[in-house]
Amino acid sequence: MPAIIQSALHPAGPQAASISHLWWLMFWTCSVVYVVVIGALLVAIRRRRDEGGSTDERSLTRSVAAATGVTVVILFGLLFASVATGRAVASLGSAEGLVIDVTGNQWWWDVTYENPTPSLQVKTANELHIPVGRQVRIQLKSNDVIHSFWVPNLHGKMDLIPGRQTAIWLQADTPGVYRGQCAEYCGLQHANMALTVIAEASDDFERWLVAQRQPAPPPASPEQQRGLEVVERGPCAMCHTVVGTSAGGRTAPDLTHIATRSTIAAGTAPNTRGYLAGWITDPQHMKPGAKMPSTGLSADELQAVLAYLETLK
Amino acid sequence: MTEGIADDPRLEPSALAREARELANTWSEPRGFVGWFSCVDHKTVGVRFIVTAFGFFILAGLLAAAMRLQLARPDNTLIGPDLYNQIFTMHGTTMMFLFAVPVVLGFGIYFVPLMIGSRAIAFPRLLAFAYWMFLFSGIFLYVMFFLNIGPDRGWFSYVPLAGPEYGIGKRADVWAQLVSFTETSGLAVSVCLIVTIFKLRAPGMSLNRIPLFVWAELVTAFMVACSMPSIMVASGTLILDRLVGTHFYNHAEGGDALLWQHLFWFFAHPEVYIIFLPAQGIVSMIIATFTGRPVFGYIALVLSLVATAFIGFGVWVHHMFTTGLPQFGTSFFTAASIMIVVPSGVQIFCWIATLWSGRVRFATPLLYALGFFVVFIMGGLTGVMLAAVPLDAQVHDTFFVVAHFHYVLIGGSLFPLLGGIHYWFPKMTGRMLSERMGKTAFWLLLIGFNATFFPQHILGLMGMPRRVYTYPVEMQWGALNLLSSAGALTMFVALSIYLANVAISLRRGAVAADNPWGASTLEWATSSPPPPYNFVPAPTVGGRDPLWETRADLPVVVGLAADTREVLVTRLMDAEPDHRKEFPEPTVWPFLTAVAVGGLYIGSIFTPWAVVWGAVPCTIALIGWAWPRKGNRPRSLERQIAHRHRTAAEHA
Amino acid sequence: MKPKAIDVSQLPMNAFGHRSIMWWGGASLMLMEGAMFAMLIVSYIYLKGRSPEWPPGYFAPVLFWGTLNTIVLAASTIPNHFAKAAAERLDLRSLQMWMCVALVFGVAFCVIRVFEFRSLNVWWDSNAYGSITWTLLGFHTLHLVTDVMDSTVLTVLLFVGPLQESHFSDASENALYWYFVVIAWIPVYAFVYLAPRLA
Amino acid sequence: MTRWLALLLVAMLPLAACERESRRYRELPAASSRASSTRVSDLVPGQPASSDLVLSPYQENAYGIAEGKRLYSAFNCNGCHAMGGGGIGPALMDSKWIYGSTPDQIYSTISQGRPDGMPSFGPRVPSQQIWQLVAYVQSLSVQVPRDAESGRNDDMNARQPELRLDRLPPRNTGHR
Repeated sequence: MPAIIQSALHPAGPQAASISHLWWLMFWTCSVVYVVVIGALLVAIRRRRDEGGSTDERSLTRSVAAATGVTVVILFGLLFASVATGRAVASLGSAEGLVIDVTGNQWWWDVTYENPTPSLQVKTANELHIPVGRQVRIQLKSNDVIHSFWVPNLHGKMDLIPGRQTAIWLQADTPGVYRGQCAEYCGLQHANMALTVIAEASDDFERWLVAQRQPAPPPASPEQQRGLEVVERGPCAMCHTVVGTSAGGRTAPDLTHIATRSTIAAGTAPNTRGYLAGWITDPQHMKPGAKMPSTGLSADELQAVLAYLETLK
Repeated sequence: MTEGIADDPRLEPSALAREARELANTWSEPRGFVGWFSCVDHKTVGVRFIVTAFGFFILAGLLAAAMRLQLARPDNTLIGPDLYNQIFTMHGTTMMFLFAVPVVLGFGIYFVPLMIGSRAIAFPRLLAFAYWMFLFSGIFLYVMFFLNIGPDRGWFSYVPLAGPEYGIGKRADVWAQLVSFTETSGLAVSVCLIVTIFKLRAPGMSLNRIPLFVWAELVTAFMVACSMPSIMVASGTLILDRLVGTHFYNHAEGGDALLWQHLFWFFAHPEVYIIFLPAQGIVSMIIATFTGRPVFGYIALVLSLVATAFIGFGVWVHHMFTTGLPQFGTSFFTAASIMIVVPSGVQIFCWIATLWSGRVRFATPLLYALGFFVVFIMGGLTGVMLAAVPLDAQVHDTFFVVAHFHYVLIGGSLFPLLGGIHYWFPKMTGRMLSERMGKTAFWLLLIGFNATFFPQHILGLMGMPRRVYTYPVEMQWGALNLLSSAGALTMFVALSIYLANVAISLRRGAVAADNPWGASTLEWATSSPPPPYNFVPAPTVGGRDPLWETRADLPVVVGLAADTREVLVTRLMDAEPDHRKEFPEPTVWPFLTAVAVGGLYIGSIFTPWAVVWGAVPCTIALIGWAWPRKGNRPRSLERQIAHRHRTAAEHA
Repeated sequence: MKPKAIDVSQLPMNAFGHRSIMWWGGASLMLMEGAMFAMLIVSYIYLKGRSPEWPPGYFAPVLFWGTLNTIVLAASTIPNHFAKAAAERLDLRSLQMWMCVALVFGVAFCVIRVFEFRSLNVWWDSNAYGSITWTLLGFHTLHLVTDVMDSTVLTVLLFVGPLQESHFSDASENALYWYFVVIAWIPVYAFVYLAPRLA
Repeated sequence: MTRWLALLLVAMLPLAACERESRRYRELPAASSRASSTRVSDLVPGQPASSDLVLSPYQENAYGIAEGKRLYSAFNCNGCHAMGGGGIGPALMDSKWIYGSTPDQIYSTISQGRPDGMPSFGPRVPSQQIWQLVAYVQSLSVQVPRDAESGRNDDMNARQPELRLDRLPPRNTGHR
């Protein structure tokens, strides 16, 4: 795991960068103001009163008026800075940007890479791949309650509101893995609704995109075959889709390429065979309240399913 | 001012003593079980408000401790998500609706009539009703919590999460009805305060001589009156959506989730100022007293109170910067939210000027006032940051915001309130609080507070969102969270010491004089604790600081009947005596009315018909309330009519 | 030297209008109720703005009953005015009479209100338009009913109850509150009946 | 005597509340396995179901009923039964029930399927979810406490909203 995975203080793109400039401006200004005011307060209470302590009111009035004036000036400066930054951030974004639809669900992210020809669309979940140095337009919708899309290293947050369509422009300048997480309270598992953004060189990205367009590979070994049968005839298919098989459920993450993802259950656990086994047998232990039920698979059914899922690259 | 006659026989010490005895027995509260429920004295009710509110403060504090315990280390499994959600909702709801607002209003209820030299508060029965509603609301909420029906949708109950489809069970309804309860109470109190301050001031206390605390309470009462209707509408429509299937918040049928946020924040942002304007009033009182000089810039302070109130209604959208509203609109609200700092700044400068030019006495109340500066100013500055749309987009709904509003609310409201208790405890109980324990508690609280909440700024910037019941270890938030939890522990210890101080001093505290701090306002002119009739003879006022001016040439009021609860009503602007009003006796009806209304509210969680058959007992109770015990002497009525004819004749 | 004394024993025991605390109580109450009406109307405008057509998918309410009620309400201000005047003259007889007349109007209004609800052409749970319309009308009805009850109690009191001179100012405040209910009706009528037609 | 009963009732209210509000994520031991072992109810027309010993684990639990409602549309039950109003499949809101209306009968209807169209979901849906569906289906025909029922959905209200329908408690009939 890289040291910085989710922080507004380590911008990796133009949007986050200009916001962090504003942050540091505000931080230093406010620190100075704070020190000055508290300093004045300390002097006021500590100064020795032997000269009678009777300061004439007029000079007080003057200093209070002056202080107020300075305050107003500083505030106008900050106001200007904030509005300017706002415009700068809003002006980023370009016509030939990449468009990604992200739909919020309790408690996972449904990701679709738009394409005019439906067969070229790519569906995945809880993980975005974006090309470095290219503006990306994230279009946000929600299927249930209000969520908020937030990848602090790339940009501020934007809410996903049922019945509304919002959008946000991102760009990553340095390749890397940036973690994001739902920032609007959305119920039981608000805490475990994370997503990963993988920024990579654009040819890597294209390669990934092409790979994601492929249907699931056919099972190679009899065990994988058995796993596929369980997936299709068993409980999985009621909610999950595996393109190229008869599993076509729409209410849970698309599993066609699950083996390529780094986490399961929206960032709750790393995507390893062990965790996956635990998740399938008893999801409610790992993520209480998640919509995935305990499937009651028998031990060999479970092994077969795991074997099959590992082939979904 | 109407010229007084010198050496009136009614001012002979013996006569005054006699009058005092008679007044005492006229204004005394009934004893016994029923009497306890029928009390209408603003001092008793005020104390009840304050004590009850602090009771809920303790409960909410314990909930906060539970949360800090859960977050102390990553991947903690001490508290599950369901309970955790209930806990943070209960904490927020309790602190906002059951502690902060009632306690500041409670101080107003107790001290406003004393500070303006009145015998009573206007509409004492309404006040009693307000208290019972408040008490029932809290009991109701916590009973529900222990029955596992505690609200779990956040104190803001955003739809659709709190709506009929996703707000499962009755928890969200409990929240909505709790709001109805407390708002009813708050609105009733604000009526009492507004009318008292407008019409019951001592002769001579013209508008420009009202103590700053009273001004703060007046502005607050108006803010309550203008903002709480908004949340009444919000919670009402939420209940309707959940109970009878209306579509206010259903986007598929023309409703809109953002309508809720507008209605809620149009109340909830002014709420913040409702909570902290009275606290600023307390700071003004304390600073004036412990610098031995009138607060510098009275007019400026009053104007900035009013300005804060006005701007406070124009900033609510800064809670919705991440909902994708058009940019132009947001920058307007940015401007408003940044400019609201100016009045607060003016106040702070005026106070510093006061300290600069006065002779400072470092008693515990002043320490709390200074703590207010240290903490609140930082909260204000982070507030400026949050007003900036781009920055808000990063830190909104993170622990940065949690830190910010705890600096504002604890710094801006709790510190002054604790100071205010130290300041007024002698007046309320007749005993002094221990300075030593007071100072220990203060310093512990200051340290603990900063240890708890300062790290949360950093956590927010490091990407930790609010309202998460756990966080993975690899996020590296563990250390700061642990520090924060340790700070919470320190705060717990500090507040326990404070509480112990109160408990001990109640019995063994040094007996307090009438005016132990040498303060300037009228509440210190009467005995500690004040008698049920507050003053005899009723005072008049010649300036802003009555007790610091030579009172010898100030006339006093005589001629108010001592055998009935007569109160002098004065004119709005110049407070010239206008007429006498006979105030109602204590009665149990407000209590019964509160029971009936409470029944209606609770019933309507389960069935809309509760509104229909619940209305019957309410009506009965209100009739019982309105029905006069005794017709007052027809003679006086004739006198009255005769008087009118006489005046009419004079005019002709 | 002993302080001088201001003797207030000759001041009246009762006052009308903005001199009395009852008036200020009533005024604060109206401020709050007014704010609530305002909030509901703002919500109405907001929802109207969100919807492409208005009223969405339903016929606008039938004008007849609502308009009739408006007339009744306007007429009711006459007895209300005389009742207020009588109260401030401390003239018990005519106060009693005019209170009764005003009550008749109030009751008539409540009865017609039932037909109003039935002529709205939409249910509260049909869509957001229906919800806000029913709520707006319902909220005004709530004020109506409470004020009618209030007046009833006061009238009965004036006939049988132990009399206090404060009852006269109560009666005058009650009349004032009725004016508030009447004035509040104007925007409610405009939005419930006219807004769906203008759109 | 009656007083004691009243007290007992009052004492039970909280328990009812707790049961209504509890969020049960895990499966109940009563409903643990996927391959259902519930017996098929005998299909003698006109005769009331012989036994209703199995009680529905979620029928007083708001969370379970709400989950059932979610699954009802997630598994596309509306496809045939519409919003309980019927269509290809029989209505679930009216009072006529073909294969019995006791929880265990509803359970086996879902899990084993029925002739003429009702597929068997037993192998595909974990029994916990079947029981949640059972609870929701019961709520469609007012067999659950009112205060545990779920409210309207945040979507188009197709016809007369559930809240205003006077739904009759079901009786079993052998034929449509």
